[in-house]
Amino acid sequence: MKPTNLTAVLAGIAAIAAGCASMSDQEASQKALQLMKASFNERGQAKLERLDQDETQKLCSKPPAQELAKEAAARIEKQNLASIRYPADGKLIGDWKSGERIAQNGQGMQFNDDPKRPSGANCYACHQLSKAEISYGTIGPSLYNFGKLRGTSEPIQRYTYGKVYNSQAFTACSNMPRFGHNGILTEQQIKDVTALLLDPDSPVNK
Amino acid sequence: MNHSRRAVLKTGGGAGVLGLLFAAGIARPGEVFAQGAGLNAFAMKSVPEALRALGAQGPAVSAAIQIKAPEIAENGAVVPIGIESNLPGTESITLLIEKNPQPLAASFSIPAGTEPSVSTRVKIGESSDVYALVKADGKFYMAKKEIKITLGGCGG
Amino acid sequence: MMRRTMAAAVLAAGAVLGAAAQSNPEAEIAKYREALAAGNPAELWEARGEALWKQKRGPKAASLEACDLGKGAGVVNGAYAELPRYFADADRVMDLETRLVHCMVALQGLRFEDATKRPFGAGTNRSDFESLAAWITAESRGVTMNVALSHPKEREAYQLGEKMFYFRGGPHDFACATCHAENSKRIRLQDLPNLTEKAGAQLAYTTWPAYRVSQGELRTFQWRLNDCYRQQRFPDLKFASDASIALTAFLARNANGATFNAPAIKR
Amino acid sequence: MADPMRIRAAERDGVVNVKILMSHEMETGQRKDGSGKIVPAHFISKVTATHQGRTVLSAQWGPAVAKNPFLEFNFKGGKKGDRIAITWEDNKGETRTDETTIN
Repeated sequence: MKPTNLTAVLAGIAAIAAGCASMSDQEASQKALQLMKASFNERGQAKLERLDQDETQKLCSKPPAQELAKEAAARIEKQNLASIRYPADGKLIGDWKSGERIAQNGQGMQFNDDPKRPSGANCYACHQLSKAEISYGTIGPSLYNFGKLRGTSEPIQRYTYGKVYNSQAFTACSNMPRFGHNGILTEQQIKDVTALLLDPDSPVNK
Repeated sequence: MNHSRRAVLKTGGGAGVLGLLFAAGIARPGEVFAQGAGLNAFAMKSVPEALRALGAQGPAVSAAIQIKAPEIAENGAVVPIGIESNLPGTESITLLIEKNPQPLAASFSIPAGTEPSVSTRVKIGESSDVYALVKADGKFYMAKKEIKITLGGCGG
Repeated sequence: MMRRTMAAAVLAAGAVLGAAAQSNPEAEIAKYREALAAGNPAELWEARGEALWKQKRGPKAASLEACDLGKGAGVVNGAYAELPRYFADADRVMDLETRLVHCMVALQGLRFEDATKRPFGAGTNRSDFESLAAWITAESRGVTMNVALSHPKEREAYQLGEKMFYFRGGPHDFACATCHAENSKRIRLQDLPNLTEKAGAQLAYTTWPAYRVSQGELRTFQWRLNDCYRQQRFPDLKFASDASIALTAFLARNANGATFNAPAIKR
Repeated sequence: MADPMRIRAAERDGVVNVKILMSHEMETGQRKDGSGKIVPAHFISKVTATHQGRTVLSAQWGPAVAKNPFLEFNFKGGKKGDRIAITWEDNKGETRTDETTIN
């Protein structure tokens, strides 16, 4: 069965289920949020505020089969594009070796993580990058040869930096975290990840 | 179970115990070898040192020893490894993991009537060669296999 | 029988070795998992759980043998395959852990805070819930998943659980759906079940609890949810909370029709 | 006190297959706890398997053997109904023996 079919079936079940409880979709969303607020404990750096969604998160909290309205998608991308802060020094390419370490590191921002230590980007969890690392995920596309295929022109550099900074600026409801926008990575770290993707010496482009 | 012997083991706690046991006349060299590895071999920090402590320098590489293990382990905390010897007169089977801080992991003595094949699970800190050392008819033989340890999950 | 299976597994392993290995990490990982399945330390937890169930404990010095897991007092066989469910005596939908807490309080006279002190174990500090869940779920092995949506509160729990599944939040914008709403995806080398589809939902739900070799611990489905939320960068999901029950209800119900097959063994 | 082992012993064509699961932390002595202190080494250092009183396998282990150890081996000469006993002893001198019947 295709996912879309099943989601439709599930939605059907939910609709029937809702029949006598008669909870509208919006009511259910509100009730779920209340339920969550009562069911999570603040722990370490993870405060309950993390359950407060911004508009992007709210609009993107839907089954994949439920299509996002064109106008909503455009609004998400516009808002997020406006959030991108490019480095004041104009340099977008850092150190790919540091970028590789950031790409391998999955720590940061969990309730058990030390907030004083820099976060990783955990790129390999979802993307293929270098050929040497066989333990990579497939939630995102392969980025092997990312720079080799695209070159390192100014617009490519700006796109790459911007995509890491705020993925939703280019694809509404992308699964990828907004590393700069949400303060997961520092400016220097984003430069280093950009270098990992674009530097001709990086294993990504070998 | 020999109680006086256990008391010595308790106070000794690892390296150097073997000499103590010999001195006390509790363990005979033959007995220790019959049980597989000398205790101090477990404390050694490299494969050559461990082999020396086992009295097994320069073992011959043998195709009659098979290491049954996945080439990639999802997690180094538990890596299943089986060792099978087809050498006649196999007396002991010993497992060493090159990159572990203390390479000697386990040693099994195989009495007559027991098949020269054991399986267990070990911790491997990073991708490493593992060695199976077999003593058969008084001589030492060895086989090698590389095991890759991958990073898993969300990394947290 | 067991020996033959093991021998076959080893033979199969031997045959592939060297040949396709380097080019096929998936096949090697499959072999790794197969070798682990030959002996599942979850059995150690099952044995402890059965003893705990029958042991007289608490201020009332009572065992849990009179606990009603939904199929009548003391009926354990097949009970897990029908949870979460509505319990009239508590006027609430409950999952296994919540129901066990209820019984510890009602039958053994424990205080809620004392009963829920250690939801998850670490090393020799074991969790009674993990041991009890190991044994109770093992008593549903081979049983068909059959979670009902007949009571309005069951339907509400399901609907709210579904909402939670798609809820994006935290600094990483993650929802359950980020990783579990598409087919054939993996994180690092771990396959991710698509929980929005029947097959994926069934495979995932029916293989928890599991002995996690990475931790050397038996982990329950409740732990799975808690730790997913940790990695989603959410706050700490409360043990036996309504949100936890709702999400479990959604995922358990979607597994209906599948044969329950846990405790399993996982990475 | 240590938990019981799970032992399975099955005879087929004169060969007895023995599988053992032991409950033990197998601390390496290199791991740090939450407060940064080294957790002292604590591991099974010796395992002995006997069939009707005769040793059919003995093992010496270091801390690299995985937590909750698994061991499998085969020996000849056992019959259904015979007793198998497994004893482990750890580096702190704790010991445990469990028995099962071959089936």
